[in-house]
Amino acid sequence: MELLVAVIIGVLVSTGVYLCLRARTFPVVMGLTLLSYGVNVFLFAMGGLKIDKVAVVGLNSDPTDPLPQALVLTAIVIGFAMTAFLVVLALRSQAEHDTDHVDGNDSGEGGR
Amino acid sequence: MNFAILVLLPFLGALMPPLVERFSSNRTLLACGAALLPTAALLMLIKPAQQVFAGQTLLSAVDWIPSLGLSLAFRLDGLALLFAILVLGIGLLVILYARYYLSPKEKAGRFYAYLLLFMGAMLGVVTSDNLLLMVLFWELTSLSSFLLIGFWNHQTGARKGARMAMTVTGMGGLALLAGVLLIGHVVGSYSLGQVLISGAQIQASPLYPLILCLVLLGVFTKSAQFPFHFWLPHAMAAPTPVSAYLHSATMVKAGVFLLARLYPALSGTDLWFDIVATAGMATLLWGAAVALFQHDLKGLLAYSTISHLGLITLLFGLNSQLAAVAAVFHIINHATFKASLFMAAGIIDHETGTRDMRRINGLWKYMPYTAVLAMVASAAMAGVPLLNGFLSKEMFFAETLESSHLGALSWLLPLGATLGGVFSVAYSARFIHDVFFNGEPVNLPKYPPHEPPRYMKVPVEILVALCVAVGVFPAFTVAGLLAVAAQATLGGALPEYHLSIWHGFNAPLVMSFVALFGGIFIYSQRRRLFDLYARLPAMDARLVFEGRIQALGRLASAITGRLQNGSLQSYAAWLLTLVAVVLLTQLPNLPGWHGETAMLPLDGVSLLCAGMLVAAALLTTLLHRHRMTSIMCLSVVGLMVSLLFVRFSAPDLALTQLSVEVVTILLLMLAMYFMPVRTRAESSVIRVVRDLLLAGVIGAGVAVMAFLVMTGELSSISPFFLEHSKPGGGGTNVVNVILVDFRGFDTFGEITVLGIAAMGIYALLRDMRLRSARYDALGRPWAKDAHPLVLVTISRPLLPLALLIAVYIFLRGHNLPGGGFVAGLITSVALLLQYVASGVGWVHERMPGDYHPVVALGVLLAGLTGVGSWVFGFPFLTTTHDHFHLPWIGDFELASAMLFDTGVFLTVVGATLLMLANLGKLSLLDDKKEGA
Amino acid sequence: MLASAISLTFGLLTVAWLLNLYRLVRGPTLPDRVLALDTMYINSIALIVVYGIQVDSKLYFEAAMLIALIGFVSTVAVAKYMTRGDIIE
Amino acid sequence: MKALFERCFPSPSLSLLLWLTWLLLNGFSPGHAVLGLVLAVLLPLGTRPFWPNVPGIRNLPRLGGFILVVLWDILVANLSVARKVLGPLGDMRPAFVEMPLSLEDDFAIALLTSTVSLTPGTVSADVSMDRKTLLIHALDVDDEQALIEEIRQRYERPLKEIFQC
Amino acid sequence: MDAVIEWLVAICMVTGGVFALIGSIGLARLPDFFTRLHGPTKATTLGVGGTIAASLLFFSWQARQLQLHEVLIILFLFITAPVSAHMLAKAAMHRGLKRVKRTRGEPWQQ
Amino acid sequence: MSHWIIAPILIPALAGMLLLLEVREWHRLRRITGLLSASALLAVAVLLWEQAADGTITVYQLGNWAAPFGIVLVLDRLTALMLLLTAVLAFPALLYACRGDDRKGANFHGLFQFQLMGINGAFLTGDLFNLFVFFEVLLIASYGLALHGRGPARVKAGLHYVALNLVGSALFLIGLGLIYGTTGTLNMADFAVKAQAVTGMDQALLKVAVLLLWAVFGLKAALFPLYFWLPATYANATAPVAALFAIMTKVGLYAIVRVYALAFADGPLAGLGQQGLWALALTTLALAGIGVLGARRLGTLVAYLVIMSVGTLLAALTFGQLSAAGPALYYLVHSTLICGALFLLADLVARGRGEAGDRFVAGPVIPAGGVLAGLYFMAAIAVVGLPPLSGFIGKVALLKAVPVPLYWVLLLLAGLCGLIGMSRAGSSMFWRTTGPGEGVRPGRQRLLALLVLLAVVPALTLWAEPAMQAAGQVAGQLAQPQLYIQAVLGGQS
Repeated sequence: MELLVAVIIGVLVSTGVYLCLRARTFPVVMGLTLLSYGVNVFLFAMGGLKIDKVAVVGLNSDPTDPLPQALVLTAIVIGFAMTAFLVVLALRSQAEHDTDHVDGNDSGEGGR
Repeated sequence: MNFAILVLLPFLGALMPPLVERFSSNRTLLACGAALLPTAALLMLIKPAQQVFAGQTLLSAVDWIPSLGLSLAFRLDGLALLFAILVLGIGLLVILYARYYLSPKEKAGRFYAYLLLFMGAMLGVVTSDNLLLMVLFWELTSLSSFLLIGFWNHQTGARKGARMAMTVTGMGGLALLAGVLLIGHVVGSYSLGQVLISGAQIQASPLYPLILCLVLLGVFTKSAQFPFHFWLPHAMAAPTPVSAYLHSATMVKAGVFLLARLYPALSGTDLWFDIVATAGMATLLWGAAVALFQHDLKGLLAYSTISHLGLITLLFGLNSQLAAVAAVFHIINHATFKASLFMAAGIIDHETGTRDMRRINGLWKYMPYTAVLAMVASAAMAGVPLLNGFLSKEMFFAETLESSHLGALSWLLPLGATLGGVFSVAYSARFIHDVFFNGEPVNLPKYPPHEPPRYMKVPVEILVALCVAVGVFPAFTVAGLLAVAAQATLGGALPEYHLSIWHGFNAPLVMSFVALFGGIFIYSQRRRLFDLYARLPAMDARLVFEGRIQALGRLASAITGRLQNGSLQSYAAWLLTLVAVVLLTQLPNLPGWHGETAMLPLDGVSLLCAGMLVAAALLTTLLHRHRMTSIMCLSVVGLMVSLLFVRFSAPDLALTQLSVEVVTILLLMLAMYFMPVRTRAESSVIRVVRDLLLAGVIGAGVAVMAFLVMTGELSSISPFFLEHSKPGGGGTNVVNVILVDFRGFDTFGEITVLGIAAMGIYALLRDMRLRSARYDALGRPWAKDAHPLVLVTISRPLLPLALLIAVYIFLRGHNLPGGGFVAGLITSVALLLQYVASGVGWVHERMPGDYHPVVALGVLLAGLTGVGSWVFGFPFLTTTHDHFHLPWIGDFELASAMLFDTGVFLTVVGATLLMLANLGKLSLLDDKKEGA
Repeated sequence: MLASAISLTFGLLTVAWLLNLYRLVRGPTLPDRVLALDTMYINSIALIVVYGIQVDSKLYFEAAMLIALIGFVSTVAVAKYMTRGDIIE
Repeated sequence: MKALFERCFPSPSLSLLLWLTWLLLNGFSPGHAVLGLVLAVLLPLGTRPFWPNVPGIRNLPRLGGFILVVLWDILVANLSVARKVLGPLGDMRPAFVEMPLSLEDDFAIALLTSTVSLTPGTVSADVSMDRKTLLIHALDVDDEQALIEEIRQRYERPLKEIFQC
Repeated sequence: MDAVIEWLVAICMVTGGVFALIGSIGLARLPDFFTRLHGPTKATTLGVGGTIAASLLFFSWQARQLQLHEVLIILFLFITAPVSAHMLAKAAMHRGLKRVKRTRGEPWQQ
Repeated sequence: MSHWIIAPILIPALAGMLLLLEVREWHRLRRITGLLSASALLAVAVLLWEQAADGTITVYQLGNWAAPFGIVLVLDRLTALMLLLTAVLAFPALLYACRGDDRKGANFHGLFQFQLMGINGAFLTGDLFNLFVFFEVLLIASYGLALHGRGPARVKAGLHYVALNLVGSALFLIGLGLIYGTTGTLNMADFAVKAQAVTGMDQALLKVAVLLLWAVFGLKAALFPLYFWLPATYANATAPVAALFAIMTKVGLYAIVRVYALAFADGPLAGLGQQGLWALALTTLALAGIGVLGARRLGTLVAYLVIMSVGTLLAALTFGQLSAAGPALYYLVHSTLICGALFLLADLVARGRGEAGDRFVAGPVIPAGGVLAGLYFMAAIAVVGLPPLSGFIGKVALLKAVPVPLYWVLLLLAGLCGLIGMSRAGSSMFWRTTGPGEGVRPGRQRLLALLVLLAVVPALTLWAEPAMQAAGQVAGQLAQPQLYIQAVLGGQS
């Protein structure tokens, strides 16, 4: 099972990284979303995997590690906020440049 | 009274001219104001001077930054005194001169201020007893000279000259700084007294060559020594008083002053001779030769200055005490005659309107008095007997004859010296003959020229008188000063020397005569030489330098542009490459590929689930150009991740993930309306391969690490949470208790992030205009049914129902999976559904459309809950909880954490709606859309 | 007895899932994909419920309920996007 | 008293639904009964602007009957759909059927479309913008008219009675 | 008694699974979008219904008291599933998706 | 119980929320709120500096949970210094913005306050995950601020900035996860203790984690090869925002220094990643020098100066001895404030030059150009490190503290590049004039803001010794991590 989760994390991170490197805002957004999925699962996995050992007091004698879960929750929320911002920013970029390209294909306005 | 105040006076004096300017526009008054404090300084110098003449070295020190070894330490010995007199004396003359030189419309106040600033800096250099302090003043002279050279900043030449001088001398200054720091490192002190007696220690240090090179770099750039001489002629763009002051008498002398100052510490080695003497000789010859060919009056003087500085440098380089004395002597002499010459040149420029010697001829007729002064000064420059230049030049010739450093090639030195003398006579002759005789003036801008105002000549007269006085009666005039200065330079007993006009008929005298007649001969052949020179490939050092600088700038731009190419991909690739490098270098060192604990058994459903997740992730990637499909696949990934959380005992996460997923899809759909639906492939193969490699390495690395951690043993702080959750936090759902209690501060930050994101998005969306598509992806016009009946009617009763569920999820959160965050998301989804079903207008008729206050209230509530614990004397966010009993209803428990959770709830609702509703409103601004 | 029934149900549901995935990938049109996704969500409800029975825990019920309650919103959003482009107007 | 009741429960059926849901979620206990009641009052009041004119349920027993009928139909018809799905596809006779609506209330129409969709073999594809016609897609139908009649009898009429519209 | 309940639970569950599968088979197998729409909207509802019934029985039996909250899932599903089906049908009609030739009647464009 | 220590987080948070609540169009009230908060922050920062100056380390246990279980805020000298620096920078920046820049877009004041909250939180927190949270707070606020106002260039730069930092955040989480997975703790002090004890596999993984953290902090600090986003972002941001951003790179530096000094100053993992950071810092320094030479706008040039200061500082901090930290901190204060001032100055110049903006081209005469030119001259001297101002002092101190030839060469050459760049900029903007134009005079308030920032230069020059002493004390405390650990964990370890 651990191997399986590791593979999942690997694939999520890989696809996320690959998409982040594409030249338009949309795949970058998708890539970052995938990446954050991968990272969330990674962070979650840091406490070890346990099946049906929900960390509720009194239900299980040997519950799963609750701390990573709390961290992931925070990370999900923050990730959502960030994704939302990026999406709107991508729209703004579309509005200002009339393209969703993020590769440096134009010059002179980069601030140099 | 402390002599160190001397240094302060010019700086204070720099404030005077602007002050005077405020009250009066009288130029004489202004000049007087400028001259006031330097005069005071000069007068104040009398008493310490007597002490110095009596053989004392005056010291004064105030701590400034002891931890750096930088103190405001000053020293007045012979050398410093000599230079102080030069700086102050010539400075005063220059102020007087400038009074008449500057035209009424120029900003004289500013000019004097800069000049006095420079004066102070220069005084600082010569009187510093601390090497760091000296460097400090050293750079200040560069800075103030930048301002002075660039005084006529409307001229391109002035701007460029100023920058060039600043760049070159600044570079030298930095080298000097490094050198001084190294000296300090070797000696253990920056105190000059300490350094001067540690010569042996410095020279024995392995750092000595480096120190020497760095210090000499400073010296050579400042004193315009070959090959750094080129800035000086271009600094002639400065007003002539500046040239007279900085570029003859003082600033360029700072370099040779440093040679003199550090003479005991650094000189005496072969390396010293090799570098200093060679550079000096090269400069002497080059400057002298080129000077002859200048048609610009000031250009000639500039190159002659270079040449004379080379002479002084050469003298110091000879490693002979007598030579050093001669060098000091020549410093004095050069200062007097060259300053007067510059001033004379300035007068000529002033009166004729040009400095071109091809046009200025026969001025003798028009301004004979000035001509006499200039001719005497030129003669001194040429080394004509009975003038001061002759004396030091004789000593110089004698010293070149004495030197035996070059062994069999020792004759080269006197030869070079004589050659330099020859050219020196030649250009002096040109200065005299070409300007004052040689026919009639040609096409002068101001014609006819006449004598300048009376007082403009006074400074020149004084200086020329000094030239003559020293030349005729050296023993009564300069001898005492020279003696103390030389003594201070050498740091010990003086060698035997005689200042007299007549030493008998000896080799130096022969050399002088050779120079004199050779020079006259060469000048007589000038036409041919000018032709020859004109045919030489013109090499303007300024153009070369500027070309270099510009090329450097272009190169820098190119490098910068290549790195900072405006491509997000490439920036991200750099970052990720760094990560990949970290992983590739670190992971192979792992001690194994499996942790200590056994794995959980695999089951089919999980396997399939994982398979679907992987497939969906890959599909998201593969199909990213078909954007909607890609989003669908991403949604599957989200679903599977939620199920994974379910599987591995994290229902809270599953709930959160599921609800976030919905909001994210809504967000993406809103955005897709304005985005292209499909894009073509546009990455090159190489790039794809690179990205695949990066993705593979990072993915694999992260997977391996995850696997190792999961299979490893972990002893963490978590048992504490499990143990204290109920008694300490009052809740059984440990995850939630961590969120609202143990690590409530994280959550506080997290909701703040959400709130800020909403604010930021609102700011971004305001007045954003986007072209929305009028047709769908298939080219059809949009459907007319904006608010489908079924959707509208069903979604409305769903709202209270969803709110009920939200309340349920919220209330149980502390003890069972759920909590404010999920509840908030459910609420927002339910409200968003209303937006989707019935439109913005409809919804905003029924509830306030501004969610800012909701966000604010949410965060505020959470914050105030935290602050509330202060009342009870506990830190921020300390929670409390208690059981309550109500009759009939029964026991229930209230925790202050629930109030905090309410804050979370409100923030989530407010932020999500603020983001999405405003994004949704975007299309309303698009006027092209019909019927909306 | 119950265990094998659970396994059997799991098997049925996962096959169902695979078929959904097939439709999702295959398309051929966007509505097909959305439909497949929607079905996948609904099948997940069943899966979670059965999982709850398997581990004898009611803690996962909310997850299933949440899917039932708000899962359709994304489907609706995509559908609205397809017809109107603008989902909030 | 009645005024108070009406003020507290602008929509008694919704309140009832919420109250029941609350009790379903939490199990019955006096505390939850009270809390549920509070919510059942507060939530409809709070969200009242969001459903301006939902007709009240006038005939509760009829509603119960209607629900049972629907549930039964779902159960039975599912079997037939299953047979059709698994059987040979060539025999299938799908059709778009337009059914004129006699219901006048939006909510009732929505309920009808939902019911049609839930019961196997038919999916309500669209409601005309004038709310007069319902477009139904049927999986396998011989006689459109019979289908329309059946729907009318089984679902539309009861709904009409329940909401009296 | 226990065995009976167990059987009942098992039957409900498997029935649910079967119907869910049938729905998905329909989704995969049926020829055009409109026919596919039928699969998930109802076969799956029954599928979920079956498992929910099993769950109801199981937990009520475990706790020896009626546990009805799972009913809510069905309730919500009944409310929401028709809406999504309806919206998808509208989308499909708007897009003018191909339908099986023998389909009678015309979809709308509005 | 003293709650002052949390005030630097709560004051801006409260102000930010009040600003959200305030009536939209009531600009005056918003300005007053913002300025009040900024001045309160300044006062609190001074207070906290006083508190920390005698060497006490104050620990604030949030939620009354003891470390390492709860989150703690820790106030030591370094933190107090950074808080003070932030407050000193923020007030003039806000003052400047209140002349109209704040009205170029929505929510400026709220975002500004939250930005301060994030920065202060990052400095105060003693918990790694909480550090992440505050990083996100300051980042998301900075995204908003960076995009404040209009213009395609700004949006483009902002997009890069945001996307890169999102990747950075993902890496941060991976690093944090690994740290938790190997040491089982998130508290910095506890981590410092536990990190010494891990062995074998865990140690290897911990190394990766820490290296990832360095990369993430390096991204924030704008280290090669992670700084590329910075010039465009800073140069295109609204001036007061850019000025405030001068502190942002220092947050990354702070994080590196904090974690490094706590856990990797010695022990089995001593010097983890130090070589790499050192090399990257030097490369950054070199490339920043090149960037300064190649810049064609004052804003960009100053942005590169920011990067240059980062390279200078990080090299000094990582060369291997914490003895260099004192001078580095002195330089940090100087460079942060001066770069902030230069951003404001660039804006004033651009306003005065109308169309020509802050590009290095001939432009109209700047109204009241003399004042600006004088200030520019002083600022340039200071930032380039020429005598006699604080830049020179800092540079000398750094050179003395880091006796490495390569560093000397690079630092001096970078100074030369700065000299060339600044003199070119100054001469083309102030001297190469084409005649009168329709530029705007710098208003009194803007000038005041600039002067407040620039006043630090003479102050740091005149009181260089006490400043240097104080910096040395900060560094001294940093070199004794056990004090910090003891204060946080009590007698536990």
